[in-house]
Amino acid sequence: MDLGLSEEQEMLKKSARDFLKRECPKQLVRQLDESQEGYSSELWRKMAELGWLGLVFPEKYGGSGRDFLDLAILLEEMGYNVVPGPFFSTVVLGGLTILTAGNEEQKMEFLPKIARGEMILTLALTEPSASYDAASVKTKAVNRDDKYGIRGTKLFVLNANVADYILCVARTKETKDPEDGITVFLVDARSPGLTCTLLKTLARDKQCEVVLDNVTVSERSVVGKRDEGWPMVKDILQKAAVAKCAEMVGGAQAALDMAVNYAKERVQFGRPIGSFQAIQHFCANMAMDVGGSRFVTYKAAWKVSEGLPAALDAAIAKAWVSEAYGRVALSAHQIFGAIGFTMDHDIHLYYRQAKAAEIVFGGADFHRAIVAHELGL
Amino acid sequence: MDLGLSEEQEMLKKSARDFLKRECPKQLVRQLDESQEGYSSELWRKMAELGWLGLVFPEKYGGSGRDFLDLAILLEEMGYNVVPGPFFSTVVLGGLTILTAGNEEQKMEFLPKIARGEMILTLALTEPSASYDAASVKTKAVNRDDKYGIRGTKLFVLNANVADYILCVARTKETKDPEDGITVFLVDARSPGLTCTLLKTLARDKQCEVVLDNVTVSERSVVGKRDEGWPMVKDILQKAAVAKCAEMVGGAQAALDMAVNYAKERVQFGRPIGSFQAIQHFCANMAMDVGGSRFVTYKAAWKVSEGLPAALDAAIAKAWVSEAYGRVALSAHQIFGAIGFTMDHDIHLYYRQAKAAEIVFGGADFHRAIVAHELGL
Amino acid sequence: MDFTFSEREEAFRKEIEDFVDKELPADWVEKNIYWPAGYGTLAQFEELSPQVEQFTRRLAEKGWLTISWPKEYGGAGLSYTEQAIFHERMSYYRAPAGEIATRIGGPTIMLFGNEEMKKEWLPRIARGEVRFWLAYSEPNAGSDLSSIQTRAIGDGDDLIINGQKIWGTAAHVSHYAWMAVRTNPTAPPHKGISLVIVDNAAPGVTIRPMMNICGFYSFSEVFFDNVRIPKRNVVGEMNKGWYYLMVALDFERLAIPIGGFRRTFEEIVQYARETKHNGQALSQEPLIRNRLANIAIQIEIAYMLFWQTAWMLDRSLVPNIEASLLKLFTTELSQKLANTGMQVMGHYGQLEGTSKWSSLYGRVCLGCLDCISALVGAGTSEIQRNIIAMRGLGLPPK
Amino acid sequence: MDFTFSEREEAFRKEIEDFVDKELPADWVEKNIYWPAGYGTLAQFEELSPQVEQFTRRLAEKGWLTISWPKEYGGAGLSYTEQAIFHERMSYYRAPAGEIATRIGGPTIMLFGNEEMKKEWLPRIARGEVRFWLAYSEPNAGSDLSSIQTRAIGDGDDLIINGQKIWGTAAHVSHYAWMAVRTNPTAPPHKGISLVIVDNAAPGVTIRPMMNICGFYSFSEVFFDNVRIPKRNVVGEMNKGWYYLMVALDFERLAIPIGGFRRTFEEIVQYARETKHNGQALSQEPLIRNRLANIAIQIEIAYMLFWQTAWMLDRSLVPNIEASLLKLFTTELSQKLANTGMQVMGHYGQLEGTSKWSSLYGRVCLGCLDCISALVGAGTSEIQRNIIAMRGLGLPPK
Repeated sequence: MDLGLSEEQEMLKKSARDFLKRECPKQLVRQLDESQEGYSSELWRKMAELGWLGLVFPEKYGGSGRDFLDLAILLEEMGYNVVPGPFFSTVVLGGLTILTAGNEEQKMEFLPKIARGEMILTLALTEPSASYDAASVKTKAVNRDDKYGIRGTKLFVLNANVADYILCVARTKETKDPEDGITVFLVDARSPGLTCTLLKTLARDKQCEVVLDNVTVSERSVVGKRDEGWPMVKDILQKAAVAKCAEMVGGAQAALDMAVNYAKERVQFGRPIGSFQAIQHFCANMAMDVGGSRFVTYKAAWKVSEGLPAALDAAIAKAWVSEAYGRVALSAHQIFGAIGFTMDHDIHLYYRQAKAAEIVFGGADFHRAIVAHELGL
Repeated sequence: MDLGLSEEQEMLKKSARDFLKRECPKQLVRQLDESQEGYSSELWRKMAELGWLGLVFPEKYGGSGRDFLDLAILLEEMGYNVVPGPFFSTVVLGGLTILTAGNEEQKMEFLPKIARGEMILTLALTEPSASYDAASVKTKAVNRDDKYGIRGTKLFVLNANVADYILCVARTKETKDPEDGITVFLVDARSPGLTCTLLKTLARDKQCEVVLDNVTVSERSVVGKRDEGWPMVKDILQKAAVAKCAEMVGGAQAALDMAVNYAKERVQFGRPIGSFQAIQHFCANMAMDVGGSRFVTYKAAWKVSEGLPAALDAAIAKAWVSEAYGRVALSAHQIFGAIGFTMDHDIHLYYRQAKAAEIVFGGADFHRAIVAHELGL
Repeated sequence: MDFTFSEREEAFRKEIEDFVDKELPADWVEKNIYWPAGYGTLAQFEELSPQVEQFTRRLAEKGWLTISWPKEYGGAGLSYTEQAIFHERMSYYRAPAGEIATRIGGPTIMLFGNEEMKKEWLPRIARGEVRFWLAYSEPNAGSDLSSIQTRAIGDGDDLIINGQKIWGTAAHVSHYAWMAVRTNPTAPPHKGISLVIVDNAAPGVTIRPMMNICGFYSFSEVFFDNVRIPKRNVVGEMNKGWYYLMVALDFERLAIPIGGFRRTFEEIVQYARETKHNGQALSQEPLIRNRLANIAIQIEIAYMLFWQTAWMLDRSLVPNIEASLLKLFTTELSQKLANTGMQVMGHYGQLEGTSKWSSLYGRVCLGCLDCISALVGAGTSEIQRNIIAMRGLGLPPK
Repeated sequence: MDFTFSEREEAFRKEIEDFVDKELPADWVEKNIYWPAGYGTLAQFEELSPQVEQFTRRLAEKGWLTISWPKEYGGAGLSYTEQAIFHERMSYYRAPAGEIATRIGGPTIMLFGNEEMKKEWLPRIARGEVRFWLAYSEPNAGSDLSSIQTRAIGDGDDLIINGQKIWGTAAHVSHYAWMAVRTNPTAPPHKGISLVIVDNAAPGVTIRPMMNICGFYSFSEVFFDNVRIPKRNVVGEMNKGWYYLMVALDFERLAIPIGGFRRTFEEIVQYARETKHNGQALSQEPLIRNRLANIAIQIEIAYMLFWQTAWMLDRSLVPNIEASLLKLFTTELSQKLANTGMQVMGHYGQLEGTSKWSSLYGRVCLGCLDCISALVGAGTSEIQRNIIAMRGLGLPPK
């Protein structure tokens, strides 16, 4: 067993923390959160220069050939700094999918551009049912000649407002088994018939409604095998859940650090509030939640990295961390009191992220059901 | 609205607390818990003399004509003192059922004897499925001439080991609707074919296995209408759940009182442990649980008393109080520390009762399901 | 015992409902996004002002704006149970029903103010013409109020005030500060505090509204720079402010938005009933049923504590522990309700009310934020637990 | 990172399993009713003594009784990860695997004892010939150990001890007290304490076993009335006992019955799978699935904290916060596991093991009681939280 970070990972972690602290101050976070686009093209360019956008792509696609665990460590730091932007949707939802399931041509076309910061991607999976099961995919792609016409409404699509391409999950065949007949398409976001509307959300995280009104795509845009896309979607979802956990662990750690520092400094009744047992126990419970979350996340990330079956570990991590981050962020709010309730304070940025992260890619109950299933219950 | 006890109720409450403190010291509780019979015939006789056993029976049946709410107040005090014995099974499960659903002859035969302390009753409902739904009643009563032969196994029957008569819920007809075809019989506990075996339980509360091997009873022993017994059983269960809540509220209050007193006296680190914020917050949460439990219980008891539909209120009370009492008893244990873990200490008597009470007549999830149903979900 | 209301009480409830039905704007349910027990969206009552103004005037005409006041001062002279019925109904409809002046200022003046002060203030408050904001907290005096530093120094017939207040809800849309100041710096912290009324428009008062995380300007930083007020604006006796402040805590006992919990819960239940997933309503899912039932039960418990508090007050009993339990319980319930709402609504729970896809006017999204203010405002839950332990259960402070 | 075990570690695990398979009595699973993290049924290891004696002898022969000791003292000289593997497996099978002498006494003597003491005690402990009980707590010194009052006064080559100890697990079936006594009553509380070894059979020692709520004699009141011990029984230096005691806390870091959680959980899952209600297995009910999954997740988290602690120790890192979190987490998990077991089993969960109707040998019934001891024994959860907050997070004590 080796539960430590490698030297390279430590370096990545440290440089990410330093870079983000410097280049993505909370002032910028706040500004981006309130903007329409939700990201800074300058920061995006710098992230590309640091090799973050192509971190997990092999060198021949312009990447650095690092693994998923490295990506998780980077995401942890991004969560620590609540970095806004389409990194997650581009690299995790888009890039990893193409890398895993795309053909050589698609990889050559998309991955280098992603790595260079020239292309933003996202995944359009959920629809008005807001669920993550195959039966909920109602968007239809109808085959005509060597083209497809896609029709349907995708909802809660992350960063679609700035995406160049959207991986769109659609139904290409109706059978009894809802998992059969699903195909994933790479859709140009500027295609005629595609309209994208920004939704205003709790986390201000640029989720969109994407309406596809007979959007035409070619056969070449199919990622993976036609009609057999569901296992691929499940794989994306699993990776996304684990990646999201890494982000959450970082956010929870930050919320804990902020609260502990405040508790040491803030004086009431003539002593630091951190000397009151109630606050101490709050902090201890927060530490418990952070400490408990980190290694189940790493284990799941490691399994994904190693290509081992990770269904159980991913579900364990997402089920637990979803709720743990929320508890930590809320406790932090309670420690900060009224000052934390102001828009100018930073802690609500974490609370909002915690709430959004709790739901996306399936909430705690959803993942507990997977855990039960995986345990053979 | 009137949320206070009447003068008579205050008197009942106070005299019950004084009497039980005097006549049922914890030494006796412990002794009875460890005994086979689980009750003291002397205490039983005194309770009869005080009119407790016939409290809710009309005067013509030898009772005092008080109502169910009065009974709840008495049960609260019995719970406060964790009084062992067949009071609950005799008065609530047996007496109230005969009073509500029995014919005049049965009332005249049984109720005065109960009131005089000459007869112990119980209800045999649950079977090895340990559930409270009609489908779980598999015990069969087969009609031959004007007699019935009952065959089946009843489990978790309270105080059957000392009961004179057992109200036995049996199936007399097989139809599609499991609630149709259920009949309740008054079975002499000394009937040939009936064997009773004491089960050793957490609460040491004398639950029994009752095996009926073709036990013969006459038509006269039917309580209520043949085949139409289920609504009656549901009614008993509802009353029993509310009565049990009253007992639990008393127990929780006692556990709180004991813990608070100890926290005021026990000194560690040079100060009473009750001055530590962690202990204070423990106690505040306990007070919350006790305070929250009492009036939902009273409301349900009042509805039963008034003959109003009480399904929702009974389920609310049982769902909440079941868990609240357990939390209170466990917190009390944490405050007492090691001393509370000794058999000689009193607090475990409450914890055991809390655990048993949580389950009997349906646990919290069972009753939350009823609440959901009653809310039209 | 009797858990029913008297005929008179039932009639009163009906009267309130008729009133609300007639006077509350039809689009109120859409426009008002108040979350039970939250403070973050309260200022909205003021921002929707023409509507609120009119409704408030009508309330004042009924004497309901000052429902807890005796008749001689322009109140309704009702029992506590009737007041509770009023608060329950008004909060159910999320209707404005008074603020600091009517709930705290007026009653305190009635108890401790001299005749002059009563004459000057009570009628205006009762008519809904003046609004107070609560100027207690300071940057370094939050939970520990006794350590306030804002000074008031006598100068002839006046007092001159210097210092800073913070967190007073709706200061920027009120007329006067109901304010605690230090008037004797050498006395023990509790014995040198006075209560004063300060005009927001007085020279030297600078109000800087702060945006809260719900996006509203609910509270402000307020600076007092040599602000001069007449000594007749001192409430009661000098240096007795701490005592008045403690007494005033009791006036808030029934000002719990109990009906808001029921209303919001009903809306979430309705959502669960109407939202189908793969042909099955959400309300049929066992986990959701279990969680909704759990909330329903806790709302019922809160109601019981609420009626019990009113009933005790009507009998001149002191509901010390009951009122604290009620406060603590509803505070935490506010957060549980938001959480459960989010579990039921999932992705939809995150949408703000402006979105075409949002349900329940985005209440749950905002509620998720606003419930935080319930946990930290008006005495944190931690402070409530301290109170219950020490005042209610008699545990030692040291 | 790598979450797999090395070949050597895997082989070691296999060796342990083979050993347990061969040496542990076949009826052990029925007879042993140990609940993970509980203290109340520990004494059962001693009461089943012929079997335990033999198993312990075999453990000693393997060097596994003192698995954490270096080889020179008769230990196995294994890595912390290997020790962790050993503890995990042994606790999974609920097998006896050492006690105070092997876990605390021996390692402390190794670190701080003089050569004479090492020679006298270490070989006997390693062979499993002597058993210690922990004589720290006193009636008025529970959480606050530094306030112990039991006195030891020098008398020539001896010390004379007077006082009372309490809560030492299995005192009545052990040979020696591993004991904290006050040797300098005028020094500050922490600086006047010494560690000594006292023979249970010494004149003046009276052991009065107390029955715990699980029905076992797990702990005792022990009275010391002019008990004379040789000064060579003082461990290390006089008056440094408090320091030794603090250091010894670290020896317990991996002594967490982590495998017991998994085992008991597996048994409950098995029960849920096999128990049908109206034709449907309990394990199909959504609420039960949700709760069992929740426990499974928490067991996994505990495992992660466990391996992480071992891994840090192997790298000479100090797992201060991790070890405290592990302790706190497993302590509370013990109670959650019992609760969930009860929810799954309902009425059957209440049955003691002797009943013909009982399942899982009545484990859940007893576990419901024994898990209380986890919450209050060996530093309450409150104390653990204090430690995490102050040592781990650096929050100020005052």
